[in-house]
Amino acid sequence: MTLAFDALLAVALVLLADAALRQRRTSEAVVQFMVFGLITALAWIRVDAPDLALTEAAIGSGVTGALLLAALRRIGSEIPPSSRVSWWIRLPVEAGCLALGGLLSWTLWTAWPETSGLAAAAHQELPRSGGTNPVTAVVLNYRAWDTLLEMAVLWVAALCAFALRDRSPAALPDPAGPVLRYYLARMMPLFGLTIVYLVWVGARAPGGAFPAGALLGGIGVLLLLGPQPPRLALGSRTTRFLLAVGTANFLFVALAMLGHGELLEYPVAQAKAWILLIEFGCTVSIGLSFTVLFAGCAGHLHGEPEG
Amino acid sequence: MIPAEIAVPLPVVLPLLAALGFGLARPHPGVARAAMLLLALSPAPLLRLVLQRGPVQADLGGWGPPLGIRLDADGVTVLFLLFHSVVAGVVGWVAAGEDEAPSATERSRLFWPLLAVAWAALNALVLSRDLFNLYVSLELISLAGVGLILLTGTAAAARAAIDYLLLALVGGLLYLLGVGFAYAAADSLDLAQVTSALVPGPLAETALVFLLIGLCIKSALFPVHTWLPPAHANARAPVSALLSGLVVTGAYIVVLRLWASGFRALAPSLLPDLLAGLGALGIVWGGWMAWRQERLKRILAYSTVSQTGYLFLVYGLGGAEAGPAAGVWAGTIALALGHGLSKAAAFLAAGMLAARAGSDRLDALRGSVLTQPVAVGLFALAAANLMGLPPGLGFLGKWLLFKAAFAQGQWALFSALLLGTVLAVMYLVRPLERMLCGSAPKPDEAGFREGALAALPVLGLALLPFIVSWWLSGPDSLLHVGSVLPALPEGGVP
Amino acid sequence: MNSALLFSLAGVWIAVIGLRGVLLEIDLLRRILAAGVLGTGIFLVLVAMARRMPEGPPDPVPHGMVLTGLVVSVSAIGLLLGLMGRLRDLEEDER
Amino acid sequence: MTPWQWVGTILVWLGVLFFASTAIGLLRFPDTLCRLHAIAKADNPGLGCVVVGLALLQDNPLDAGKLVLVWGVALFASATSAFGLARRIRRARASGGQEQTS
Repeated sequence: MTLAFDALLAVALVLLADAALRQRRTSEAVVQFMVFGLITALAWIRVDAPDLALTEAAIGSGVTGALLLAALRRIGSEIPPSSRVSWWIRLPVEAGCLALGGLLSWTLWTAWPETSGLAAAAHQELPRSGGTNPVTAVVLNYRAWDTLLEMAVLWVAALCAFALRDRSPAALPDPAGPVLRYYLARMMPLFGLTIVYLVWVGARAPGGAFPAGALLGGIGVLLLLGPQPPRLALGSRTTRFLLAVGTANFLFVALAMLGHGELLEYPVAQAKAWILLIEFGCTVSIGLSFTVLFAGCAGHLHGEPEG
Repeated sequence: MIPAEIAVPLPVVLPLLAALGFGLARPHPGVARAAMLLLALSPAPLLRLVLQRGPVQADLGGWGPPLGIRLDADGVTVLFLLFHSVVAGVVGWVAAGEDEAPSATERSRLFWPLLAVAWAALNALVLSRDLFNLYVSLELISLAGVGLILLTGTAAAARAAIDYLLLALVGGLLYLLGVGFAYAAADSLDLAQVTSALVPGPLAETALVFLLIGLCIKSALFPVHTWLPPAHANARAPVSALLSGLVVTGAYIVVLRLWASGFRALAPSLLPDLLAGLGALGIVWGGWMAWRQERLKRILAYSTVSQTGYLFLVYGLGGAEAGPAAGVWAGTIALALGHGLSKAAAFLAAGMLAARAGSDRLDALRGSVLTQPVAVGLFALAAANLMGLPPGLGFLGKWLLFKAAFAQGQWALFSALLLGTVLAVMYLVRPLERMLCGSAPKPDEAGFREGALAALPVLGLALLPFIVSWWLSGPDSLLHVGSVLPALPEGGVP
Repeated sequence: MNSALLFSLAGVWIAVIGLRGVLLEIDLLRRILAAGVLGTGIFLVLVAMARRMPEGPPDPVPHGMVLTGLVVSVSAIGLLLGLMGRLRDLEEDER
Repeated sequence: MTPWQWVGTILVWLGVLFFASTAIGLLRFPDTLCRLHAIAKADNPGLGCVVVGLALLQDNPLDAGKLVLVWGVALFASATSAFGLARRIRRARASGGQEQTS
C-alpha cells in the first residue's frame, strides 16, 4: 500500500518536473515549479528526512518561488515561448539525456549499495555532539566547516546582489495596503516566537537556523511589499553588519575553540550552547541575505548615500 | 612554533576574517596593502611545519574522517598556498593602487571582500581532503568570481557573469551527484578513505565520471570552455588576473588530486584518452582562437583555454613513477604554476596598457613601447614564459611532457604539444609586434616614473617562473614532501 | 523494490529533465528553472540513497549535504535572477 | 477505534473533499475572482475539517492545540493575500487594463 503510494508520488514528481519546464507561459512555468518543490517536500517525508522537507518547503519552494516571481515581475511576464533549437542540436542532446538517464537508472538498479553509510557512527557520537537531532549534529558539529563556508557563500551572494544595483530602485507594489499592515502588526509577535522556537528546537527535532532564516527572509519580503519598505543599502552600516554577522560569529566561535583543541572542537558540555549561539547569528544573516536577494531580483536595492 | 591545529586552517581563516572586515568597512589603500602582505604570509607557519615535519593534518571539530572533515597539507598543498599568496597578493597590491585613483567607484567597496573570500576559498580548496567540502569551496570560488566580474558594470560583463554562474551551478550540481555516488559506494567522503574503499564497478565509475564532468566544466576543458573567454576578457584587469591565474587552476587541482590519489585505477579504459584528447583539442582550438582576436585581453583569455588543455594531457601520458612517463606529474604542476604566475602578470600588464591607451584593442596599443616601456617589458616577460622559453616553468613543464609523449610514441599528443607551442608564439608575438612597432605620441616622463613603481610587484610575478624553475626541479623541493605524486626523475631537468 | 530505490530513480529522471532544459532552452528564465529542477533531482537521489537500508534510522550525512547544497543553489539562483533583470536594464540603456 | 477517532477520520475525509472541489474550481472557473472563491473553500472549511479531524486523532492535547493554531494562522494569511489579489484586480479593471494573474 505504502509502496503504491510512493510509486504514485515518484511518477507524479517526474511528470510535474517535466510539466513545469514545458509550460508555454513563463509565469505558469514558475508557479508549476513551486508546486513541484512543495510536492518534493512530501517525497522527503517519505524517505524519513523531515529536516529537509521543512527546509525544502521553506527555501527550495518558498524563497526560490518568491525570487522567481520578483524577477518575473521585473522583466515582465510577456516572454514569448522559447524558439525551437534546430533539430541537429536537439536530437543528439535528447538522445544523450535519455542515455544518461538510462545508464544512471541501470547503475542504481543493479548496484544499489547495501551499506548503511555513516548512520551508525553519527548516532553513536550523538551524545557528544550537544543535541539529539543527528542532522543538526552533522551540519553544526561533525561537518561544521562546510556550514561555515556555506554561510560565506550566502554572504557573498548577498554582496554580489548589491553589485547589481545601479538605477534608482523600482517601486514595489503595495498590494494589500492597510490590511497587510494590520496583518504584519498582529502576526509579528507570533513570527518572532516561531523563529526563536525553530532555532531552539533544532537541537532535538527538525528545525534550526535554515528554516528559521527562511521565515525571517519571508518577513523581510513582506516588509518590502508593505506600506513602509525598509531601505536596503550597502552604504548602511547596519545592513553590512547584519549580513556578515552569521559568518563572523561562526568564525569567532570556531577560533575560540582553539584554546583547548582543534578548530570548531566544542567541549562536550558546552557544545549545545555554542551551537545555539552560532545558529542565532546564522538565522539573522540568512534572513537578511534572502531579503537582499529578493530585493535584488525585484530591482529594489538602494545605492550608497550621498557624501 | 605555531601548532598544527592553528597553522593548517590559518591560510583559510585569515583571508576570511579579512574579507569580513573589508565587508564592514572599505579599507584605505594603505590598509589594503598591509592586509595583502599579512594574508600573503598566512601560509608561512605551515610552510615551516611541513619542511620540518613532513605532511601535517588538522581534524576540524576534532572528529576526524569519516565523520569529520580533515585538512591535510603536504608539499604540493603548501606549494599551491604559496602560489595563491604570490598571485593574489600582487593582484591586491596593484588594485590598491587603482583605488587611489579618483575614478574609484562605489563598486570598489565590493572588490576587497570578494578578493579575500576568493583567496580563502582557494586555500580551503587545496587544503581540503573531503569530497563534499571541496564542492562547497568550489561554489564559494565561483560566486566570488561572479561578483568580481560584475564589478565592471557593463552589459557584456553581466552577460558573461550569467553564463559563468549558470555553468558553474550546473557543473557544481553534477559534481555533487558524483559525490553522492562515491559516498554511497564507499561510506565516506574523505578522499583517502573513498579511494581505498571503492571497488571497480558501475557505482565507482559513475561517481568518477560525474565528479570529472563537474570539475572539467569549472576548469574550462575544451567543449565546456565557452564561458571562460567572455568572463575573463570583460572583467577589470586585476580580476582577470585572479580568475585566469588562480581560479581555473583551482578546479584543476581537484581533478589532479582525485586522479593521483587512486581514482585512475577505477577509470574506464577510455577515460584517460578522452581527457587527454579533449585537452589536445583545447590546446589547438584555444590557440587558434587567441590568434584571431583583436583585443589583448581576449587573446589572453583564449590563451587560458589553450594552456588549460596542456594540464589534461597528463592523463593520456600515464604518469608512472619511472620509465617513459616519469616526470609528467611534476611537469604538469610546473605548467600550472608557471601559467598562473605569467597569466596574472600578463593581465596586469595588459591592464596598465589599456588604462593608458583607453582600450585594449591591438590597434590602440600600436607603439606603446614608447609611452609605457615598463608595461610592455612586463608583458614580454610573461609572454616568454607562456610561449615556453627556457628556463621558465612553462619550458620545464612542456619539456617533460614532450619527453614523455615522445618516449611513449603518443604522436597525436606530441603534435598537439608542438602545434600549441607554435600557436602560442604566434598569438603572443602578434600583440608584441604591435606594441614594439609603429609611431606613438611622445613619451611622458612623469607617467613613466609612476608606472615603474607600481610595476615592481608585477615584475616579481613575471620573473618568478624563471627563478622558481631551478628550485622546483631540485630533489629537496616541496613537491616531494609527502606527496602522492611521483617525484621528478634524477637529471630530469635539462 | 523499495521506496528509496523508487525515489532515487525518480530523482535521476527529474535531474535528466532539468539537464535537458538547461541545454535546450533559450530563454534565460527557463534555463534557470531547469537548473533548479536539476538540483532538486540530484538532491532527491542523495536523500533517497541515505535511506538505502530500510531498517534503522536514515543516514544523516547526506541530509546535511543536501541542506548545504540547497542553500548554495538558492544563493546562485537568486543571484542569477537578479543578474537577469540587471542585464535587461543595461541592454535598454544601450539602445 | 473510539467514536472520537471515527469522527476525526470522517472530518479529515470531508476536508479532502473540499480540497478536491477547490482543485476543480481552480481549473474550471472563468476568472481570478471566482478562483479566489474556490481557494477560500480550501483554506477555510477544507483546512478546518482536516485540522479538527487530526486534532481529534491526537493523544496529546498540546499537539491538538498547535494544529488549531495552524488553522488560525493560515486563515489570517489567506484573508490578507486574498484581499491583496482582489484589490489588484479591481484596480486593474478600473484602469481598463488587462487582468494579470501573476
